[in-house]
Amino acid sequence: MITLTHFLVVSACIFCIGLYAVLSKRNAIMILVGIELMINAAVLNLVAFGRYDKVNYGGQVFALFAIVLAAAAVAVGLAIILNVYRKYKTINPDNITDLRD
Amino acid sequence: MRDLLTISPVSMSILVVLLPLLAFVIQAILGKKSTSGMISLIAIAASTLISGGFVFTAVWDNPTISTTYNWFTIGDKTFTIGILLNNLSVLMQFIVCIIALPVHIYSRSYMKGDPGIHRYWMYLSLFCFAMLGLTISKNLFMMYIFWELVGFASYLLIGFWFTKEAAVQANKKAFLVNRIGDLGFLIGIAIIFSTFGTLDLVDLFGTDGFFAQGIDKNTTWMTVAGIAFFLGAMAKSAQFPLHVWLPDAMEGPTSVSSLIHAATMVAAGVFLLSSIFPLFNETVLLIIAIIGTITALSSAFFALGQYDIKKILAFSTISQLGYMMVGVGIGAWDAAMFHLTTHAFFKCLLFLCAGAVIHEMAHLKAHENQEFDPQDLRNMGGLRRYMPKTFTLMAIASLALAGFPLTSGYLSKDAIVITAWEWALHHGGLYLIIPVLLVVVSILTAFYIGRLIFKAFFGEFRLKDLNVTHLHEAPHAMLIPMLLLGIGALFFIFSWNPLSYADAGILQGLSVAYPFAEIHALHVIIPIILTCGSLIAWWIGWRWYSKGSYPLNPHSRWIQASLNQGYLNELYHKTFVESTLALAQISYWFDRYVIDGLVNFSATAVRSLSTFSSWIDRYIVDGFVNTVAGTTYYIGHLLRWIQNGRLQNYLGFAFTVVLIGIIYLIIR
Amino acid sequence: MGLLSLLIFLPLAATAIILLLPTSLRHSYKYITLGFTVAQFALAGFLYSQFDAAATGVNTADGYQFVEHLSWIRMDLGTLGTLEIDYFLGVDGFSLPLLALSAFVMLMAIGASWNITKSLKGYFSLLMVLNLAVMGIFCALDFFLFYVFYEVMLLPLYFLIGIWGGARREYAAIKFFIYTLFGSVFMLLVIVGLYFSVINPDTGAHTFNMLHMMNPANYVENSFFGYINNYNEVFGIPARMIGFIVLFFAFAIKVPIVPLHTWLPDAHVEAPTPVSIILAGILLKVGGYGIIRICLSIFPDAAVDANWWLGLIGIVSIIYGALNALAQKDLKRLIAYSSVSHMGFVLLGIASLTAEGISGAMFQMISHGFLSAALFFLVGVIYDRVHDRYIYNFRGLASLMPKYTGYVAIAFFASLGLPGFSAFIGEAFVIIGTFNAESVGTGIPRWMAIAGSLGILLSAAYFLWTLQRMFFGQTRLKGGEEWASSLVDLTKREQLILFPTLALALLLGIMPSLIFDNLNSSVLNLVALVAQYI
Amino acid sequence: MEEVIFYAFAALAIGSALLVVGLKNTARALFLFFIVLFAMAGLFLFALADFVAITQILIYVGGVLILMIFAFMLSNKELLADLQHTSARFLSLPNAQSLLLVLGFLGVMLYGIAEWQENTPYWITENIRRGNIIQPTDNNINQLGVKFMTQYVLPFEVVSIFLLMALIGAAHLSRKEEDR
Repeated sequence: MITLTHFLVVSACIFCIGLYAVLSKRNAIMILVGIELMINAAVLNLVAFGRYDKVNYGGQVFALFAIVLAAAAVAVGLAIILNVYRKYKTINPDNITDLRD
Repeated sequence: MRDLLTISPVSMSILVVLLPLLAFVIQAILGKKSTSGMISLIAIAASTLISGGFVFTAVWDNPTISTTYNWFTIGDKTFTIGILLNNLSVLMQFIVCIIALPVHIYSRSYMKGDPGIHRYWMYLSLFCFAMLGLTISKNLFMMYIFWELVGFASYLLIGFWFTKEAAVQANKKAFLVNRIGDLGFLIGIAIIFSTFGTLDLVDLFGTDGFFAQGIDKNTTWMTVAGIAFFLGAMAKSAQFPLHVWLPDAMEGPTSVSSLIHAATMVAAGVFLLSSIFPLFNETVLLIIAIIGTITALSSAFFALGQYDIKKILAFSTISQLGYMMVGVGIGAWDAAMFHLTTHAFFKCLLFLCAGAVIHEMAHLKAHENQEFDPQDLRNMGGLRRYMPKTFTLMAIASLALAGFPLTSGYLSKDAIVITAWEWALHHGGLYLIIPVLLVVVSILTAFYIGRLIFKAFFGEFRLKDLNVTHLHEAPHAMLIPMLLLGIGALFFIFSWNPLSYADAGILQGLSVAYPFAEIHALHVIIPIILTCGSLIAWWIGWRWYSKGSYPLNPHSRWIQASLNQGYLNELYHKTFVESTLALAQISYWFDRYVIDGLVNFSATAVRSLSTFSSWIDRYIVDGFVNTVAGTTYYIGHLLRWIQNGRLQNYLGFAFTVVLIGIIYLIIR
Repeated sequence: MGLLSLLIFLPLAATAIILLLPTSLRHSYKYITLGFTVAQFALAGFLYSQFDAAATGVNTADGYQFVEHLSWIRMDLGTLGTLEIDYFLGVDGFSLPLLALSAFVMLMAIGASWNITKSLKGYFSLLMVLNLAVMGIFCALDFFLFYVFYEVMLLPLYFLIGIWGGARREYAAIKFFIYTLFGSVFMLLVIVGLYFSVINPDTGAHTFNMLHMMNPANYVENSFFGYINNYNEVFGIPARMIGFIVLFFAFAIKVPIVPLHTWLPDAHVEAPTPVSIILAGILLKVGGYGIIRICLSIFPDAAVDANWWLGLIGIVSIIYGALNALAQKDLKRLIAYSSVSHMGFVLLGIASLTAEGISGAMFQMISHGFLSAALFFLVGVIYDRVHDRYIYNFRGLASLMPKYTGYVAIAFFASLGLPGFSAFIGEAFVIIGTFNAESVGTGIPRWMAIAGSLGILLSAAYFLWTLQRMFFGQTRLKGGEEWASSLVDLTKREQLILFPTLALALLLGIMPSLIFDNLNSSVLNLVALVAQYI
Repeated sequence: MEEVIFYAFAALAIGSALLVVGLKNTARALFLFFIVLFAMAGLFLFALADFVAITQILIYVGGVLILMIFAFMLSNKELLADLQHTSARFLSLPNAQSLLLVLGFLGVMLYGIAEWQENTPYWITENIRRGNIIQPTDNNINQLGVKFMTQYVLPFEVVSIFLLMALIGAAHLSRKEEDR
């Protein structure tokens, strides 16, 4: 019997791996990948919980919303990355420190 | 004649003193222009005339005359200056004049051509002023002033040839030794002043020279005062052990030696003691007698071995001064003054004769261009053939010195020796040593003066390779004053009776009542002993020095000790001079390194303290402020590092905070 | 404006003129200062001749002459009463001779300044300010006014030594300044203490008036320095004694006494000749004057108790100074140490508390003023010529510079106490007074007099030795021919300065009554004041 | 049997995800990301969300991932170097700080899950008790369609517009700006 806990644990692992990617990767695309991993972990949670709500179907509905919005975000993010690359000739976020000072 | 004198002897005596001062001032103003010495000569001649004609004759054997002038007032005590004319002071003044006059005449010839002659006359006049002033001072304070001035003039005259190293050493020594005595004098004055409240001799002793106030003079302080005054006299009269300056003082011109260091200045000590004689108690008098005896004996001994003709005479002077001191010490200060008088004549004559000899020897030296000491006896001999008149005069003076009958010395010396015997017999016991020694000294005196005469005037001239034809008699300008003094060395000036001193005018004039009985037998025995002793001494001397059969080893310890003056100079130099200088060095070291070191150390300490406090200020007080600021800065820096513009870091921090928050919530 | 004010503030006019004149006229400065100083000297001489010898001085206003008494500061301090500071001037037998001496020494110093070339404007104006301060000190009868003048005196001296001095001038100047300041700061404490202890009987307010301080009746009961029932103690020493000690040390530094003397050789050696003259001629006298005028008069009870120590310090200074002088190889330093020795006599004389001793001390101060000034001037002469004063570098100067040698010999003999010169009278009466002290019962034993006389012997030793080493013998100089040609004999100007000085020393030695006549009644009054407590 | 498959999928997803973040080579990582997404889709099936799983594969694998690789190729000038970058180390060194943070989060989450397990929310137990839970037999797609068009029509429209905006924005951003 696969319980809710199984999903939650897997989801937590994936989320953490995504978070790690976001924090440590030196490549904007890989950061985006990390974000996607985290969104996926969230989606996994949504569907796992959604299973216990047959009346509203909220879990699956919002999983779909999330997937779609993630896709849109990826599109915009990639566009930004391309622009950044054009300007800075790099996509390493460390080198883009305009926020400082 | 006395009735004819309407002029006051006091003002005349002042004139006597002031004339040489006037001469001094005139010559000081004229400077190098006055070389003849006529001014000084006229001044002293006038002084002599006035002193002899108006003062001495007017006062001698007459009641004491004194005048007092207020000098200045300190608080409520008035200090006076005054003139005291009694037998003693007019006698002394007259002696000084009558000795100074021939010396002045003699000097005109003797010092001719010296480049510093103008100073010579100046100094000589200054000396005469001081010495004459000393004689008639009524006040001890005033006397002290002249006393020191005499020393000062002596300083100048000894160092007259100031380019000569020995001369300037000698005058320094003379002044310093005299200074010791002066201090004694000053302390004596201080004691007298604080005891009696006055320094006036008349107030102290009354016009008759007696102790008017009847104050107990056997107190400790009176003894100290007596010793202090005697210390002054010791230095001035060259008494053992302060006599060392006098032989050295012979570096001055011989004419100066004859006046100052034979007849007048050195006699001032005896004069002082005579003036204040009533002040001395038994203890002091005994000390004076003992010191006088030691001086007479030691100097006679030192005189035996000297080769320098002037040094022999110098020691002879010291020895004779010792006699005088004994005279004072035994209470016979009249005899001492008598001996002072006769001694002044014959000793001055001896010096002048020696000066003539030296003069000729120096001429010979200059003529022959040879290097030898013109004062050394070993270079002389047989001079009587070349300088017969000088020889004759010198022989007379020598006889007087030895106390040969018919001379003045015979009278005065017998007076002292016989009185000493009487005194000693009166006291008995160990006191007898003193007259015995005096007799011995008298025989020694005859011997050493005989040695001088024999070595210088008898035998052959010792510097054989020199042309002796240049030796000749001294010029008349020198011989005449010598002749005058030579007359003074004979008995008839002082007493018509050549054999008994009792008839001497001076003794009668001063008339001291002795506390002991006169013993008539002594008046016969002592002169015979002395005369015979002298004759034997001369015979030995003649054998040894004239005949050349000298039996003694010249390197024997006694002779060496005599030649080197008992090594006293070396002893003093080692002990007093060097230790004082060492003390000076030590105290300067102390000053520089201890006292000043302490000052500098405290300065350094304050500086390092301030350095320390500035360190505290910078690092602790300010450090605290800086730490606060630094911490803030550091924290800011830290936060700035966080705010590094890296998105991932921002995110990381955000998550960290979230994590911490969650953990906080969990733990809570 | 009274005569004393005129005397004090004449130099200020000179300073003003000098400061106003453009630098292009700098060669006229010395003539201006000389003119003013001559005028001042004439005025001082006039005062001296007009002085009434019967004036008793010391502790009553009636005893003073040429008195000027004006209110200066009246400030209401609320509960503390009114601050009463007066402009109070007057002279008595103690201050008048010193006033005349100062005017004379100033004249000498101006004469010695003739060859100064470095920043004349500053030099002469500072000299005149110094002149003002010195005159003020000797006239002031208000303690506050006295203190003001006392401090004003320091400043020009500091600059005069520090700027116009020799190689180590900064060191010497600072040493001098700090030494003196050290003393005077504590003096200020005592002044304030006295202020609160004394009231003016006329107004009832506290006062700085010295004369009121000398009267026991004016002391507030139970005040710090009060006379009666005063059990105040500091470190176990009675309050009045500590006041005396502090004031004594403040002035003793100036005198100077051993062991507070070490500023003196340095300051003298480094100072330019005129300043040395002023230092030796006037400054040291301020110390002696202060002890007589203030320590002895305001604290006679303490002085009676302490005089044994004063005498001892005097003796130590005399002998120690003389020994040090004997060890010197630098002529100027030798004379500086001889000053220590000679000023020791002043202290000894004061300590004797006898009329003879105090008169002798005063006379010694006057005499030392002339003679040390002359000695320093003489050293300056040789230093001007060859810029060397090391004793062993000279020999046989007598043949080269006979006049100079004559003056040196006279000055030396005068200093070593040859009768006929002033120093003799001073020293002799100090000794006599000290000897007398035992019979008066002031507690100075006689051996002190004897020990003091040793100083006379030692002074003869070092002066004669110097004379022998430098001036007699065959001429031999370190600088050879070059020196021989530059060592010319005294010029007219130098003789013009030296002759009157030594002549005055001689005159005073022959006629000491010139000083004593004006001094006696004051001395007697002081002795009587002190004698109450013996 | 069912559990074994679940664990296999979970392991695949987690392992691949670890590799994605661990690999140095970006290109390889991107390709491994496929595996992760597929595995995730498989896990969705176990949660009885078949439509979501399909959507996941369609949108992610078909759209997002292709876009990423495309962007990667466009942007990375070091692409070639990166592709050829067969360096000594296959994996990149872990970033210590990030790792620490991540592990912290993991721990917190696992702790939360453990806590949560003991008191299951009320609505879940209530739904289980009423049998109001999705069954494998349910027609999910139908249900979703009805829900989208009825209950969730407003969010649906909003998301649609948002998608439009995102597309336009992306296009605008990525176009060449020649008038700079």
